[in-house]
Amino acid sequence: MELRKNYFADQRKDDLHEIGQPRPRSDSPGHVTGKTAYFADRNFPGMLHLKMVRSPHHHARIRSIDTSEAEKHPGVVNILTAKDVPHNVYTILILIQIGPEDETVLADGKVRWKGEAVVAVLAETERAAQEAAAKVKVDYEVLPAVFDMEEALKPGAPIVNEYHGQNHYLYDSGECRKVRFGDVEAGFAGADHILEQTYQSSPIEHAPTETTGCIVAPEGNDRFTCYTNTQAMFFTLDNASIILQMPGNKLHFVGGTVGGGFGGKVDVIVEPIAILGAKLTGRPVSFIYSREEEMQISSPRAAEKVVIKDGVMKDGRIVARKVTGYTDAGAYSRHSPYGAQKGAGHYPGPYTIPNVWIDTYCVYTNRTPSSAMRGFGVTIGDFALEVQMDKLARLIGMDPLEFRFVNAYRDGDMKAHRQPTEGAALIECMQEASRAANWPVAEKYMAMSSYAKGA
Amino acid sequence: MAIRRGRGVAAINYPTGMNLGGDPTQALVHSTPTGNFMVTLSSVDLGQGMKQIMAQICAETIGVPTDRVVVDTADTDTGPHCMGTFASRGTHRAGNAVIQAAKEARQVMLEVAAEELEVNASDLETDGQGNILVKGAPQKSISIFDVALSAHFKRGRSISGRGMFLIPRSYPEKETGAMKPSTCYAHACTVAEVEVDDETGEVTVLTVKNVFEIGRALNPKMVEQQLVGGSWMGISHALYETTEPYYPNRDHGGTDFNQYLMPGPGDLAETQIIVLERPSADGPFGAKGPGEMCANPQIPAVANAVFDAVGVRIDTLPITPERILRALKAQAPN
Amino acid sequence: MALALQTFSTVKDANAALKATGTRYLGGGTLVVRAANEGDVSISSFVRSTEPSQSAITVSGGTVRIGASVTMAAIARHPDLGTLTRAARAVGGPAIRNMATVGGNLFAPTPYGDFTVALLALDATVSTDGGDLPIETFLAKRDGSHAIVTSVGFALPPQGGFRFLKVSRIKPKGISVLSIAAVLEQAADGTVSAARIALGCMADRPMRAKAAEKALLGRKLTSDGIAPALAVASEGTSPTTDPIASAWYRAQVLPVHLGRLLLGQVAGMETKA
Amino acid sequence: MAKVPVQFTLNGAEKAEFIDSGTTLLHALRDKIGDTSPKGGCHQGTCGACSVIIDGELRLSCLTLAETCNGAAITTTSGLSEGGVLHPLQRAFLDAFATQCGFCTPGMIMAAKVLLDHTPNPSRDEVVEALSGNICRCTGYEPIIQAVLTAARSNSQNAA
Repeated sequence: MELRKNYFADQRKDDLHEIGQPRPRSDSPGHVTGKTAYFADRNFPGMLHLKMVRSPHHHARIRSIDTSEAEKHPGVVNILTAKDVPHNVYTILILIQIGPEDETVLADGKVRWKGEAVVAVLAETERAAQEAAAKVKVDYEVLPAVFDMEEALKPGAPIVNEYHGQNHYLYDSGECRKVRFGDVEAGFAGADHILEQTYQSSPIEHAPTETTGCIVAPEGNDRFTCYTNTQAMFFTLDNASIILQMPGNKLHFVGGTVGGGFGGKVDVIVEPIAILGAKLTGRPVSFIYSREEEMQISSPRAAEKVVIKDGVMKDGRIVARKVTGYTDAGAYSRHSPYGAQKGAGHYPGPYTIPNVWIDTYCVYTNRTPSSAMRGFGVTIGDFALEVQMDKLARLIGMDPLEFRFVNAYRDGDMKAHRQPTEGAALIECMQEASRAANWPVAEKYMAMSSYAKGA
Repeated sequence: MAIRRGRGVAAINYPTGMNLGGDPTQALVHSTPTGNFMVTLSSVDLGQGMKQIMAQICAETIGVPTDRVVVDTADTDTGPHCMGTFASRGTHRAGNAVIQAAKEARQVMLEVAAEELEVNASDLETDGQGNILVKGAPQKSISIFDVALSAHFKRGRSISGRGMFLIPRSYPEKETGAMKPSTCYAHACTVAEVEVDDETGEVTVLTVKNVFEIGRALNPKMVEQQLVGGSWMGISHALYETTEPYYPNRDHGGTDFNQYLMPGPGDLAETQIIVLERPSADGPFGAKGPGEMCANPQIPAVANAVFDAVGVRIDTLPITPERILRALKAQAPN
Repeated sequence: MALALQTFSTVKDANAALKATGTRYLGGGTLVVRAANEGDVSISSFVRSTEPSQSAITVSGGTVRIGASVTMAAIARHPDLGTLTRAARAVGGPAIRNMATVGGNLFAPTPYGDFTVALLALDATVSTDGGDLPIETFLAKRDGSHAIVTSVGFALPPQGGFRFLKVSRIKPKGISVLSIAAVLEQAADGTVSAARIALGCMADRPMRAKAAEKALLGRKLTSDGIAPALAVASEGTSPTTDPIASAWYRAQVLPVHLGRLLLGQVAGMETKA
Repeated sequence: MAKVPVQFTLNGAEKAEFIDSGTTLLHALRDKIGDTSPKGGCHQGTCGACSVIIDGELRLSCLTLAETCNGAAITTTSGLSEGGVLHPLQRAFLDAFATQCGFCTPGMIMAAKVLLDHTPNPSRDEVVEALSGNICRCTGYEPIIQAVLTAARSNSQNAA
């Protein structure tokens, strides 16, 4: 890595003692000796293992659940269904007043994605829990499922999630989060070229080497300690408190040493049910995702569809940009309404465009609920924006890097979401990339600065 | 068979934090009797090294070497609230809270030192090595070790501080979308160079040259860790990763590390990392959040490089050999 | 039923134990222990045999016999089996190769079983307590086979006469897009006098590319010479679709990779050695 | 449930336990013996986090039944540093900033140790091959490869 101290030297003092120093990480000696304690590096006497019975169907009504054979299985201590969960219908962003509650801890009457948790089995060993789980009988009536976002948004599509009533999240602004800036149609009308393109992604897994999980131990005083690899301690504690209808002072969360997260461990999935298991049995409970569960059951990064329509002038100026973004939330909201909204705030990218129209939708389909991941709400949008930029440059016969200089935002430029640009550095990054990659651009671009024009 | 070469560029920015939800983190700092400092948090270290960075931030602020700071996190019985580790917020939000707490503790520390040295606290400075000196008269000094002992056993003072950093929630305006989604932005530009096998659609990323502007590299080696790993993940996203390879068809989702594809150690691009620092107005020592954005620009840069190489646009991620081959076959045969 | 391991000193006794329901033969563990870990409750007992002959490699008079318990790593480092190093190293990473056995590989479902593709091209004989079977017959019947495989035997191909290629997305260790093994004999003028070509991932188990084999006879290994073979390479295949690649893709690139293998254009390929 | 005896040496120390038949070595080490340095990242043999060295060979403890290790000599990452002095590989991983979350690190170090035990001066390709069964999601592998190459160099210098 090379630090280029010549840029922005006037804005920075480099006289610090500890900051800017490549100090060795205090946790590394534990990592290299195998002594770092992750949540699962604990073993409590009498610890039970929790295994989920999961839906084999993408969308189905549950006619009945029969746990009688499973209960008799040797080693089984308890079996939990929806009726055992005090506040079974929840949504995690309720903590910041983003509702409605739309997801079940354990399925109640219906499953909305293949892999949805239906019954929790608590047993003396993992093996006994697996065997008993195989003996739980669930009678399903399979329902039509919808996987394609366009299909889901059509009238008459199967309704994925009745708590929403339609297959998209309803913002206070309506069916989508909107950004309106300038007059996009006038911009298109005056443009030399129009280019409309569609970009698509599919779900992406965080794939941390340590799977999601927790171990819950009763403290013996009606308090429960939850050793967890959550990325957000109080967020998880507070949601568990709501789901379990237990005061927060009964819950004690210990974590902070995590084997990789990347956004995959903020969904509050394993902790509430494990605490409930510990509460009902009085014994420590371990609930750790298998790798298969981590890959297909834990929330992935959402699939997105992004439609970008641009008006561009022959001289390289983008004069109008309309973006319609669709986030495939899967069957439940989790963090997706936030991500789609974050996307609205991110478009049209780091460029100054006078006329902008953004609509971002959070769409429900019968697939694994998606959620946050590294670059949430932005990563796929950036893919779409920056491929579009390449196409626009080629459309008008301009060098793709120079084309970005023409449109790059600078301090003081008004963004589409009506915040003035501060602290911009896109131009300098591109100048340095031009040098590093031996990708020359015209001298006037190398002379540009992110500082406000005329400043 | 033809191996065809191309290059592509992408430039991006990235918002720090989750302003649209409201974004608080708290921290507590106190000294031990011998002048070591405890930072108490409920923030989570995912492996990115938050504990180390918080220690360096506290040390810088108090004026002691980093190894005299211990970070205690994340226990909800002891650590004050943190929203969580996501949205590139950890260093920025928790770092600001630690600075505030450390400043308050430092002030008490200087007051105790002032009493011991019989000077005004405002006349004192730290040397970063664990000593407090009188400005302009450095021979008049006291060690932080002695100050802490005095505070605990002689003067009955608690060298401690509370820190709170809150970005109030921004509510998007319904019709215009006016909002403040971030307080500061990191930036990046990547140039990727690829080879594409036009008979199989296989892509080899030869080089990625990444320039990142991250506000301030609080620990350059740890920044490098993030950026190198992130650059790898960006390439991985571009060419390999999906839990639903035939999306929106739900079949054939991978269930293990053999089926869920990520570049192996034999697939690595030659990776260059260049870092610029334009300090953010509200970041701890100017830092922004580099953890997420470092994995973004490689994706479009690789996509654009593939086009440059073989003249087909793959607008669907991941850019698999199959998608490239289908597009090549769909091209006019001439 | 809790899991259990039963160890026997002879294949005969192990075979007898395998008659009980819920039993699975334990080779290197890479398939059956994994299945049990993943919650396959149909497995209640692992059975293994420690009969020494299953761990032996013998090479004599141009004939090779490899015990079923021999690992991929043992094959890869055996001084007389240099021909097979590439195929043995195509399986897993280093740890897997220290565990995965020849016997297990014969049962590995697509896209695994790359070493078996090599054995199929070598026209190996698969031996069990109950007798010997040509590998092609064995593979066709393997789903119903309960007899423990004791060894595989084959004639060492002539110098430079064996070629192997595994195509994967991830390097150096990835599972197969496809794998190809070929045993070729060439006359003095370079024309192919005998050919056996085996394919992995082009069906639910390794298969022979017989049309391509036939089309190679009497042809030289040049672009023009192999063209008829490539044109029929996909005959009889029903490639698998999985997270790695679709059937369409596998079918499209099979002739490409077969052509490269036949022309010696594969990186690191030793066509002489 | 039938308990069976297992006896082996772990990092040079004799260990004897009664375990449930069919228990994997990974569970036996972590839950019975208390050596949690091998990690359970997949229990499928696809991540390498549970890698240990058995009689000089790299093996996956998640797919190895403990009973099959009777009489074996087992090495784990927790046994590499002696008297508080880090093994050269551990030192090199620290110096190269080759750990982030650390979960893959013990397995990586096992894979690297076996390589260096057999090939003291490996090429980059040999290092890549040796690490190929171990997944890292944080680092992009390059710092790990560099750490192993550095450890090899420091070994050969010490030997010279």
